Amino acid sequence: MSASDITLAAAVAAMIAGAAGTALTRDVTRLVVSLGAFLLSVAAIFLIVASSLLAIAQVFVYVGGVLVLVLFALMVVHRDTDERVGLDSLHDIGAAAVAVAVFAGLVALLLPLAGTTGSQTRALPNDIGAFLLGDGVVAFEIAGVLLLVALLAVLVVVKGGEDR
Amino acid sequence: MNAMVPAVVLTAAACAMTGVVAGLIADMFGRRTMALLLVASGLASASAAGIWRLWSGPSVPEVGVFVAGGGHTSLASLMYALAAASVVAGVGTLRARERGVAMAALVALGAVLSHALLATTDVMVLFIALSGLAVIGYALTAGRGTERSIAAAVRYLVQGVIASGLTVYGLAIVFGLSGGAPDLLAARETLAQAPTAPALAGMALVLAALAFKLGAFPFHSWVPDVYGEADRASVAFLGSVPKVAVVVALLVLLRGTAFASGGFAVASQVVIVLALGSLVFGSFGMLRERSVARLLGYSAIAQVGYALLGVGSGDAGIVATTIFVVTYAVAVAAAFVGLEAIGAQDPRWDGSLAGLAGLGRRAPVTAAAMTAVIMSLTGMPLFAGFWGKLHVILALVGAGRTGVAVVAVLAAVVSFGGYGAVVRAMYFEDAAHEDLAVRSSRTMSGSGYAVVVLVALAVALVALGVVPLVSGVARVYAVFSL
Amino acid sequence: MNTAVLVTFGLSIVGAIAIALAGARAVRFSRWIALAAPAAAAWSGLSYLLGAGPGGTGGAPYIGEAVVVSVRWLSRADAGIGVGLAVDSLAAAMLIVVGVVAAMVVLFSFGYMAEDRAQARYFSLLSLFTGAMAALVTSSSLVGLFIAWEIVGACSYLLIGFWYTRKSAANAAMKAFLVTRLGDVGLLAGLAVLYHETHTLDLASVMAAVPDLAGPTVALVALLLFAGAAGKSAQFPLHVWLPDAMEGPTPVSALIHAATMVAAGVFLVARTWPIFEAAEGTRLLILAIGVITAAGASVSALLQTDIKKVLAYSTISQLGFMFAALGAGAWVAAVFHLVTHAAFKSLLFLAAGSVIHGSGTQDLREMGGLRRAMPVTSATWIVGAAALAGLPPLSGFFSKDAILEAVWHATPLAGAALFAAGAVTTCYITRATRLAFCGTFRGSARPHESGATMWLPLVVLALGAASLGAASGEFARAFGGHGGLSLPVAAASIALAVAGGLVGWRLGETGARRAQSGVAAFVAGGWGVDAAVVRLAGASVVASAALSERVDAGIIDGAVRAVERLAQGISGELEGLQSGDGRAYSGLVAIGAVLVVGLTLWLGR
Amino acid sequence: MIVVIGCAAAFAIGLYAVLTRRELIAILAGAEVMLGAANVQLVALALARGGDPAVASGFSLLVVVVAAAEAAVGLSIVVTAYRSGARSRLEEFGEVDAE
Repeated sequence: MSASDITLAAAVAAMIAGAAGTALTRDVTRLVVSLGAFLLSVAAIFLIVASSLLAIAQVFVYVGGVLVLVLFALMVVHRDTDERVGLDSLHDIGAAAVAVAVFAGLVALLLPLAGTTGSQTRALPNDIGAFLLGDGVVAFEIAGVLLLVALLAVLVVVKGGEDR
Repeated sequence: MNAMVPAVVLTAAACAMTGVVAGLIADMFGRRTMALLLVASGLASASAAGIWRLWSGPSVPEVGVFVAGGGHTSLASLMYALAAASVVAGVGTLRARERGVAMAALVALGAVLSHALLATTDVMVLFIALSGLAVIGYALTAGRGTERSIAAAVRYLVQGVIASGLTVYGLAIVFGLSGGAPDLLAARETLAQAPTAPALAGMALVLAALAFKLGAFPFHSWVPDVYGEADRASVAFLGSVPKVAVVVALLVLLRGTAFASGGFAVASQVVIVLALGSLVFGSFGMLRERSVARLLGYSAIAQVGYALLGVGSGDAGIVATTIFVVTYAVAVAAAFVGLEAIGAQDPRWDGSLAGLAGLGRRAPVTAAAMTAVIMSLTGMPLFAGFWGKLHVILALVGAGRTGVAVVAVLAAVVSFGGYGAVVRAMYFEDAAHEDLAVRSSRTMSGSGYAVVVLVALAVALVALGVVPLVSGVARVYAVFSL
Repeated sequence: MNTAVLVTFGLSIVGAIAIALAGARAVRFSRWIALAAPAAAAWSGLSYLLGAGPGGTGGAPYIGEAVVVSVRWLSRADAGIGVGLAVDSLAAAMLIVVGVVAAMVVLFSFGYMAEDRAQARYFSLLSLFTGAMAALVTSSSLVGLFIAWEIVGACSYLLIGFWYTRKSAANAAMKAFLVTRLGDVGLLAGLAVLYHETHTLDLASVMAAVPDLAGPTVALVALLLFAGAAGKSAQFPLHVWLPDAMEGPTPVSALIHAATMVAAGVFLVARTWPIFEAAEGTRLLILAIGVITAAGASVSALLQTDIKKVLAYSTISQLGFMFAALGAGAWVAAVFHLVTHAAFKSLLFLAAGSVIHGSGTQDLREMGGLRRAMPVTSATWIVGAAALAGLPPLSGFFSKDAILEAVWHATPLAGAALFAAGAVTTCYITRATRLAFCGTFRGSARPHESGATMWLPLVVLALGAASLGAASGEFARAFGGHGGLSLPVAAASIALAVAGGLVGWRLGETGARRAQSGVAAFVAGGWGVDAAVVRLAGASVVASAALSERVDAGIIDGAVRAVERLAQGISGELEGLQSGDGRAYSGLVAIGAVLVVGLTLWLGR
Repeated sequence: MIVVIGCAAAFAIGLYAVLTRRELIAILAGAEVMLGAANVQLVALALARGGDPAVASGFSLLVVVVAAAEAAVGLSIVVTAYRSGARSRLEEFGEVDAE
């Protein structure tokens, strides 16, 4: 087992732990920390298997953007309560069954595929840029449209709430 | 590079985007009506661009990221036209909202995304367009700003994020199995040789994502919700344009790409199962509904069932599905434009069936046009919807699925109860309160936009229903065949 | 080429639109437009018959010649379905019937509807109906026929509910719509099966393919087509809508619910005769249903006090005669009876309309003595009544005897029942005639004769009702079969008619004397010299009428209600899925996805 | 191999969170977990099947952007919903019957 394998295993373990924390914790702060851990370990996996650019984007967009947003939203929603806010779940066997079925199904289907050897090279930022402005330009452009959509959508949603 | 994106796609999208930008600028100067009309005219010129392309000669299908040309061009034109119709019809409502222009802009961008979705074989484009349309759906629902509409948006959002997660996973599988090639057309060989079970699972997840977007059973829960609570003019867009795009995308994916090869024959059976569930659930759901918009939501579930039946019935189903979805899209857009018109003429209308009572006398033009629209949705001969249903049923029979066709016919019979209730309320029931003077004085300015659009769409439905009797279906609908 | 047919459609659609656009104010002028389409229809039929000459069709029920126009729908050759128009002898005969009756009805309506504010809608719909009916009879493919079939149904629905502010009219319209749709589902299924088996719905190609079809398939197709025909033509047990349909204006009843649309079922069977010829079992069922309908409805007609209801049940009964003939294999006789029935029944309806117009009531018990106040109406009514009763030498005699003879030879039992039904026919029409036109007036208004636009159509139709029998020879030559009369059958039917007439006369008298005393007393009150006959007849009449009433109300309406409840119940059960709980919805999405993947993998294993 | 199992596990956990959490923000956090896991899977599978790393990374980058945009809109809806009635739990957004 090489060093990179061990790092990868650690990152994956951190990812699962972060996910579990996000799903199960009853404490707001822990939720944010767990989600952050999850997102960072995803970035770490990206860094190890695919590309540094992707990892940086993940850190910037998620940890820098989404996580702050989540925190912000939590503060707005819970600003008027003094005591530590609790989060609870409606644990039920049906949801657990669905989740277990999804997990089992995915592992059963995908594990055989993972054994095949793939390319071990990682993508350079230049290559990604060349792809996005080359063969992937349509998707890239449409992602631009989507960002405009998201901007307008936020405006509409927030104002819609105020209009009342 | 440009060769892969046919010029017509760019032209149309550029027209629509220009309209959006112009509209947003006009909004900054406080010219809201003008801004809305600018957005609409951008969409109209996008539609015209497609028509002009058709006019200027026989189109050769070009295959690339977009499978454009022929039927796709005319379908795109139709989608832009319907989006324009929804914006124009909503002028009265939208200009009263502070972010009305942004909502109209979302409709226009939704048309662009639908256009992208319409003919793509690229999983990246597929994913981004689907997500964008979902975001537009949430925003337009919440944008009405009532407590109920926000609650509906929240419910829709929670379902949507699950669907979104499943979509990415499905695409991950498909993309991985096709050796990291985003274009499913190019990946035909690779995907066909990939292990069957994971490939099928990936396809099933993509199928489920599209079915969710269509509101097919059992992914239907958001449909009556959103149809009932969002602005009526917004639903005129949400219920029609993305539906055309997704149904055609489904056709392209299942019949034109890697999924069309041998191992994927099960897809049509799965689609038929979903279709039957939708038909039964939607048709019966209509019977108990007392809100017209929600009733049309259940009707949408049932109608998606017919579209999926067409998708599931082999090669003959391609033309049938296209014809069906075109006629349905026009009819459902017209129906919600009609509700917008009724609401604008009588702001006190609570959206219930009972509130329609006596409409035949109060607003004869609106009621007559609405009746034509409902008849088309029902599938009565002489109206466009008839041809759609007829072709789907013939395609089913042609594919040897006579039993399914019988169920489809029976479901149609059940749905008569629901559609009949609307017509019945308008003509055969007396209004509880008849104070016409008050009513007319309270009529919102701007109801004229909706009425004009409604009449235009209703005339189109009748024309599409009658003309084929004279000219033969082939000539009229050939424009829309893929 | 028969371009007059095309002209008919053009005039019909243009006329409908023009009248509707002209609106209420211009209707005194624009209603003349509504005469154009019927005239063109009649002319196109007539010109074909004169041009081709009787005998030119070689006796086939459908031939592909004289195709007016034909287009194909789908470009794909194998899935192509043609839709087109073709005129042959059968279509021409129907065109003449439709055209003449429609023209007379429109003319009659000038006076009858003069006071109505919604005349424009009325004449516009009549115009549209005429065109659709012409399309129905001339369509060269079953798809075209089905479309026209639905359009005439829609017109019928709209005209029954013409006075939609009346709750009863709105309900009757809805009932007619739903019950006939029930049959239409059968028809559509029949077309689907045919298409599946033959890959075409072109009449000519379908008929050519019939001999190659398997026996059970043919039987199934025939059964399904018959279901459609039975719905449209109000055959037991789908007859329940027709009496209610009398809520529409009376001229509409004459045109749609007596002469043309309700006869479309008979026409459909005749048009697709090779299928029925090959399906012997189905024909037996048709015979049984026809006889049951003919006998049951004639008995029901005996007890009605509403003049239009008498005629409605009479129509159901006469359609039963036609179906009995079809069941016995005598489609030519059925079609001939269709033609004569169109003449005398539309005459009777219009005369009833004139009576209602002149006396201000529909209730037979409030009429009486109208022959003095309304001489033209009563004279023409009596011609129509005699034709219905089958008295020689009027048209009904020839057509009914042809049916009786055919059925008698096919199944004596059914023949006997039909003979009895014939006797009851005379009985009820005599009773109604006596109640309305003899004795003294019992109502409150001042009866008066109707204007010229109303009695002129009566006279024209009376001439037809009287003389069409002469065409029986021509008819037989055109379509095959023999036109002669069988003496024993004719003698028996005349004797029965006279006997029935005598009983009816008595019933009419007692009914007149005890006008207000209720149905049972009304019949039971028939004491007199021939009390025994009347009482026997009366008791069985009351019993069977009560039975048919119970069948209607209990079984059929009950079944309709049960289906409705079932649908609502299923709807309620499914509503559980739409609970309004956001969590349940998202759970459904996740479970749905798992199930879809599971199903896909299972199917693709 | 370990990545495949890890992603499947994280995805299932995220799904469970979405299905069982009561607080809307926690539901959205669960959705982010689902999307993140699926995105890692996307890259990992494509690379395992010999895909071009640049293409896979580009696709994955777009997924990141799209998911973030969706999250922003989702959070704005949650905040708006809270402001419109101090409701922040899914069960508080039940459907009110029309009548």
